[in-house]
Amino acid sequence: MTTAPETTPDPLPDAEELPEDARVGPLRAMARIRRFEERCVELYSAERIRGFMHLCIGEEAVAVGLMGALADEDAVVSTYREHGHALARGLPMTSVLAEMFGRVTGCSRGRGGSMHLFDAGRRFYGGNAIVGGGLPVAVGLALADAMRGRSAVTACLFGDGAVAEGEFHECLNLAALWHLPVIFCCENNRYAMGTALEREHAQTDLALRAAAYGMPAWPVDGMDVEAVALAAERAAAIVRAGAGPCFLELRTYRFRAHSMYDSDRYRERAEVTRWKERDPVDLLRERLVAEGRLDDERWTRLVAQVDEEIEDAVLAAEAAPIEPVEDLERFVYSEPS
Amino acid sequence: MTTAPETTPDPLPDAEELPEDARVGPLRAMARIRRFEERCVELYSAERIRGFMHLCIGEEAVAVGLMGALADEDAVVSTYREHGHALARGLPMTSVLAEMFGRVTGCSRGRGGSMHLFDAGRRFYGGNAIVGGGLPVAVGLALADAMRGRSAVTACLFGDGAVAEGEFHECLNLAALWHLPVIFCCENNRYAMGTALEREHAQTDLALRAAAYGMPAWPVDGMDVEAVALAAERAAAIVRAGAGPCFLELRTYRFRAHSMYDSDRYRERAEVTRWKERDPVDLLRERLVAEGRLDDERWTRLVAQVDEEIEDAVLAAEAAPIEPVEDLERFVYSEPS
Amino acid sequence: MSLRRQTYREALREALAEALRSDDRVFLMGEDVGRYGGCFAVSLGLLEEFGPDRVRDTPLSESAFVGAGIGAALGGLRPIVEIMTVNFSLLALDQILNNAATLSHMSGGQLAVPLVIRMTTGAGRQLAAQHSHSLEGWYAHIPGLRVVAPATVADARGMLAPALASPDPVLLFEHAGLYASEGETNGAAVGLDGAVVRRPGTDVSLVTYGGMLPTTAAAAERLDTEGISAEVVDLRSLRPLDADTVLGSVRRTHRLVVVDEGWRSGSLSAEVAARVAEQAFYDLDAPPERVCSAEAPVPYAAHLERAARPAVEDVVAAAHRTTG
Amino acid sequence: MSLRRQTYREALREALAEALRSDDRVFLMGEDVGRYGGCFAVSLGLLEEFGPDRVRDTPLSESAFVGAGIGAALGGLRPIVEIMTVNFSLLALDQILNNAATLSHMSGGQLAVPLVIRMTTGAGRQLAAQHSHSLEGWYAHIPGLRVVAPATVADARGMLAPALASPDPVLLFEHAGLYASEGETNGAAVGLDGAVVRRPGTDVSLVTYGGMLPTTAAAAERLDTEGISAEVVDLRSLRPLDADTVLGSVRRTHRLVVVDEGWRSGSLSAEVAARVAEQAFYDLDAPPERVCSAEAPVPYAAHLERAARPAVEDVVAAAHRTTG
Ligand SMILES: Cc1ncc(C[n+]2csc(CCOP(=O)(O)OP(=O)(O)O)c2C)c(N)n1
Ligand SMILES: Cc1ncc(C[n+]2csc(CCOP(=O)(O)OP(=O)(O)O)c2C)c(N)n1
Ligand SMILES: [Mg+2]
Ligand SMILES: [Mg+2]
Repeated sequence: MTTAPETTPDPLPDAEELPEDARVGPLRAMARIRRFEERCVELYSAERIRGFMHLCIGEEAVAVGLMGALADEDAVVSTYREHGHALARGLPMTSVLAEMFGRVTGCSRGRGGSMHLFDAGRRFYGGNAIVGGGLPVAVGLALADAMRGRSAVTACLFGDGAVAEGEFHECLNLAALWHLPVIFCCENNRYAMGTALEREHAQTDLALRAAAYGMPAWPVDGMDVEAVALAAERAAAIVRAGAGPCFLELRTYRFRAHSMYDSDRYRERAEVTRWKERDPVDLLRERLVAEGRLDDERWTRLVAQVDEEIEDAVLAAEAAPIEPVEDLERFVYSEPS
Repeated sequence: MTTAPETTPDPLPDAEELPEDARVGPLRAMARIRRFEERCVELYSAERIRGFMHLCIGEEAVAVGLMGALADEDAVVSTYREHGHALARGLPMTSVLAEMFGRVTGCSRGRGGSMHLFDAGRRFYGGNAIVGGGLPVAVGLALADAMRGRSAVTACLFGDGAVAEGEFHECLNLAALWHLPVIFCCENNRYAMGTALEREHAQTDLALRAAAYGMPAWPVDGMDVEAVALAAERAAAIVRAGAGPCFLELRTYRFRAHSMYDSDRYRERAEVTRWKERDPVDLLRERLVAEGRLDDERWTRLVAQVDEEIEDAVLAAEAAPIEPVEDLERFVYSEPS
Repeated sequence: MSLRRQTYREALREALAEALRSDDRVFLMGEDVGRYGGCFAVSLGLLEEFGPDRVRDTPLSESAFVGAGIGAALGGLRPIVEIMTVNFSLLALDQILNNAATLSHMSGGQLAVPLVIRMTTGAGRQLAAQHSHSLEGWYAHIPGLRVVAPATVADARGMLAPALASPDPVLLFEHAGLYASEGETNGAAVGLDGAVVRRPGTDVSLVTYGGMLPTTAAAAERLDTEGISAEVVDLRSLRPLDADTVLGSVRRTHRLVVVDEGWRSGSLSAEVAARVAEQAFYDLDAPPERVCSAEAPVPYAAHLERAARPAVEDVVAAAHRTTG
Repeated sequence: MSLRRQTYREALREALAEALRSDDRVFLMGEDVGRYGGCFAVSLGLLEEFGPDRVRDTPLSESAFVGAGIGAALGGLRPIVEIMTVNFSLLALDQILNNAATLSHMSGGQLAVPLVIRMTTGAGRQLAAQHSHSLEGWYAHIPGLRVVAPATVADARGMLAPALASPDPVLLFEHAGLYASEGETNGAAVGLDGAVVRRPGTDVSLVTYGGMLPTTAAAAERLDTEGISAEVVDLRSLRPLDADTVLGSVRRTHRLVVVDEGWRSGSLSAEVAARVAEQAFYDLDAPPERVCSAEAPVPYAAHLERAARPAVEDVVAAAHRTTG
């Protein structure tokens, strides 16, 4: 990604003032996630963020393409690698960052951290740190919607590693058997921590695996946000129509290590470099530039706006209070209302 | 099955005296299981056998066809519906019945009962009452054989219901990924307790499901013992050659209720009747009679011999001692040797 | 409602039917709850009345359908999930611990999981090692869960409605040995957090729950004939534990025997004994006693299974040790 | 071997390497034990020395690969299965309880399962609710298992060989907070069933294990400065529990504080307290005390996580309550 040019630009207009090409929206959303996570790395080094932190840098197209296809009434079940999903779903950056700072203003009161972002109002059902642990919950959310006659769909995100867990199997069968409105979204980034796809799975064509449960399943270029959006819209339409679940294998790649603890010794540098040539942010940016929909100045402005939002979120998180220790046992059980 | 005729037959020759057609062996083996289990029903009513008891009446061809294809060095992992597997594998009927009587002479010292028959010497690793619980163990046995360079295969039996459990998925993937010598033998009797196949599985073609893990998988007429034997031999050859696991979908049917507690209200009588027309014992018997390999007298003699063995086993079990109560906690931990 | 005599099984069924009738968000799901009528015939007939959507047979997929219950609860329904027996619940334990029990706290109170999970527990029918567990004590270890164990017909009848009304996940343990037992109930709701003195006494407190109540009550009778007055406390709720009722009893009797079908080491009985030792230490006139199952997998053979489980004589002997 | 200084992590790695070198039936399997080097870098370098057959990366399939370890043990190998952390072990609990712990007894002694399962336990690194469990107490409830928790470098180095030599399944709990700790070891084997007095004392027995040993030892130091002589007992083996050593200590000090990172209700601390109350009742001069984790999922925020876990001050305060 390019940064601001040397010469001082004109004062930036507010977001509202900028009449923006609809196709720039996803670029902005991806850049926002990218810059946010890059800033998170610094904040992690500075020990403002602690615990486990898993970045989705390189995978932003999945988050943005998918969330764009969902309506407010839809539900999302995510993983521990969910900053991008949360931001794209509309969780305020301030509440996400405050959460990672462990502040009571965070979207989970600072109790969840990076792996457990929740927003009940936006039907964002977390962040789950147990691989595969979110799938049954997603099936149940879809069951509730189906039984209540609501037209909502549930998007359930998980990795290629999760496909090996028993839950995957049980849940695909159950959702297909009961024709539930779930979009199973496998973020296939080719690694489960240090284990490459071909050492996790006897059959590495994951869409084929899912199709064996009798549901529409297809692979998608997970580096191309417009391809993801198209696939997600198609899947949502199928699912919303009551035809049962769909499976999307979103082929992507994480540019960074698995977590901040990972020394990333298990893959070739050349492989990472190759994938970076299809950086989802660059891909769309270059496409829009080629189509004359974006120029350098607009891009610079966009990045600057994003960075401003990030710095505001950092300042807000720094200033935010922490939860009183006396509240430690609150919400273990519901409070009399 | 026919029973002894009215007129008293000649005194029966001993088993050794009878020069038997090789193709009669499987018939004898199936009749032996059938008669044994029919006797078990009486013994259950008489409260000599207690606990859960699951009969394989109707499914004998699976047990006999499969076990016939295995060598002594091979391993077997079974389920709670395993009388047939155990007898066909060569566990003495006396030790099986004594087990069901809760006697210390039983193959598990009377601690396991009907659902937990073990015979380490014959590599018969039980009887498992947790649906799907045996699959990981089978994978491990095969792993040990593979790592030690032994040519043994492990036959792993489980039902159609077990296919829905997460273990099934994890184990098929693991065995296929590591090219382990497992024959996955799914006894598809179309019901998991009261739940019919099409209400258990979104995709009821179970062989197709297994093929999605990248292993040879095919359906077999589980009522035809010779078809089962052929398939099992073929699978064993593939697996023994080191090509990785195979999956056999053995299509069969249980003629009786799920267990002695089941009132069998969930299926049509007509369906049961239809399947009984393909009774595996009758099927082979009639085939052998048609081919002139068997006549009524030989059949009667065979049944009488089997019945004699059963009655001897009953007498022996009745007379056998029970384990001293002081031994209750023996073998919780290994004993110093 | 007037007092009626019924079996524990009928009481459970009636409670289910009532719940399904009175709230259309309620549904029952689990293996063979529908066409089969439930593996212990608890839900027999419910499919016919409420249909396959609300009496929902599941495949053999404990983790998936328990987790689906969690999701459905998050989605506004009031699921009752039946796990056939506690033996199979291990396959769903991750969902119960890491999702059901945790989501409310971890989300800062945003989410609630109003889920009821019913399961059968206990030994006594010669079902051998893998079908005889008493693991409710494990569940009672988990913050965020409510764990109850109805021991009487009235409790079996009355605990479901409050369980469904609770915004928290509730686990309801039904002991296999109780289904055929008979008793009276007027159908009234029974709270989820109160232990109860089933029989007052002055010499020793016998604290128990669930399937061990009949054994314990029989021991109290036996002791009575010997002139020892035993108070029987039924915990009813295993989490939260109503320590006050237990402590109150011990403060009256000064002696404690805990009867628990779990394996002794690390069973719920340990928690009860520890709480009493901590909080009523100076009231105790004798060391606390525990009567539990032998520390071995439960064997099939009748005589061994009998020897493995707490028996009336064992309770009597323990009471003697405290009073002797 | 002479005395050497190393980290807990190095000690574990050296023990693994030694085991792999000395017995070709031994192999290590688990998620990312190979190319990644283990999620806590314990097995770093072993793949290079022993190859992918014996340092075997598995897919994310806890039930399958733990069960495969059981099968491989039945098949004559000596598997060491690593479950990354106790948090994920729930997915394999059915295999551990119903197969590993049960096969020997249920088969009448025909089968043995010489399997070692290693896993990391405990909180303290801000990993939040689903990655901070201390569930070793649950495993200590299971007859048929041996459960150990090395708290020192010497124990980390010395427990693996006896675990592999045991025909019984052994669970080895490594506390996440200990990996970087340093200590001395001569590499000697450490038995699987003996508790040990880490620090003699006369006024109060502080009984603990695993990751809580440093906290407890620090509390003992603090108490020492106040003139209170605390004896520190490290259980080392959680099953079987070496009650004799604990009781011996309490008989000397007459006071008990149990320190356990598990949630208080139903944790292993309850069993220790109950045993002491039962067997050393008349030796106790004060009610037993327990210092455990708060009964809530462990939160991410540093101050809340700190508050949730047993701290030195908590142990000191509990000791004061027993001596005050
Ligand atoms: C049940 C379980 N086992 C192991 C882990 C440890 N772990 C965390 S992430 C991870 C890899 C998951 O890979 P994948 O599903 O592909 O997701 P990705 O991290 O690539 O996004 C592992 C093994 C876990 N969190 N949960
Ligand atoms: C994990 C688990 N869940 C539930 C049960 C109860 N149960 C015992 S047998 C059975 C049906 C199994 O069906 P299938 O695998 O087809 O085998 P079959 O009985 O037809 O031979 C069920 C639900 C169990 N034993 N284990
Ligand atoms: Mg991945
Ligand atoms: Mg079946």
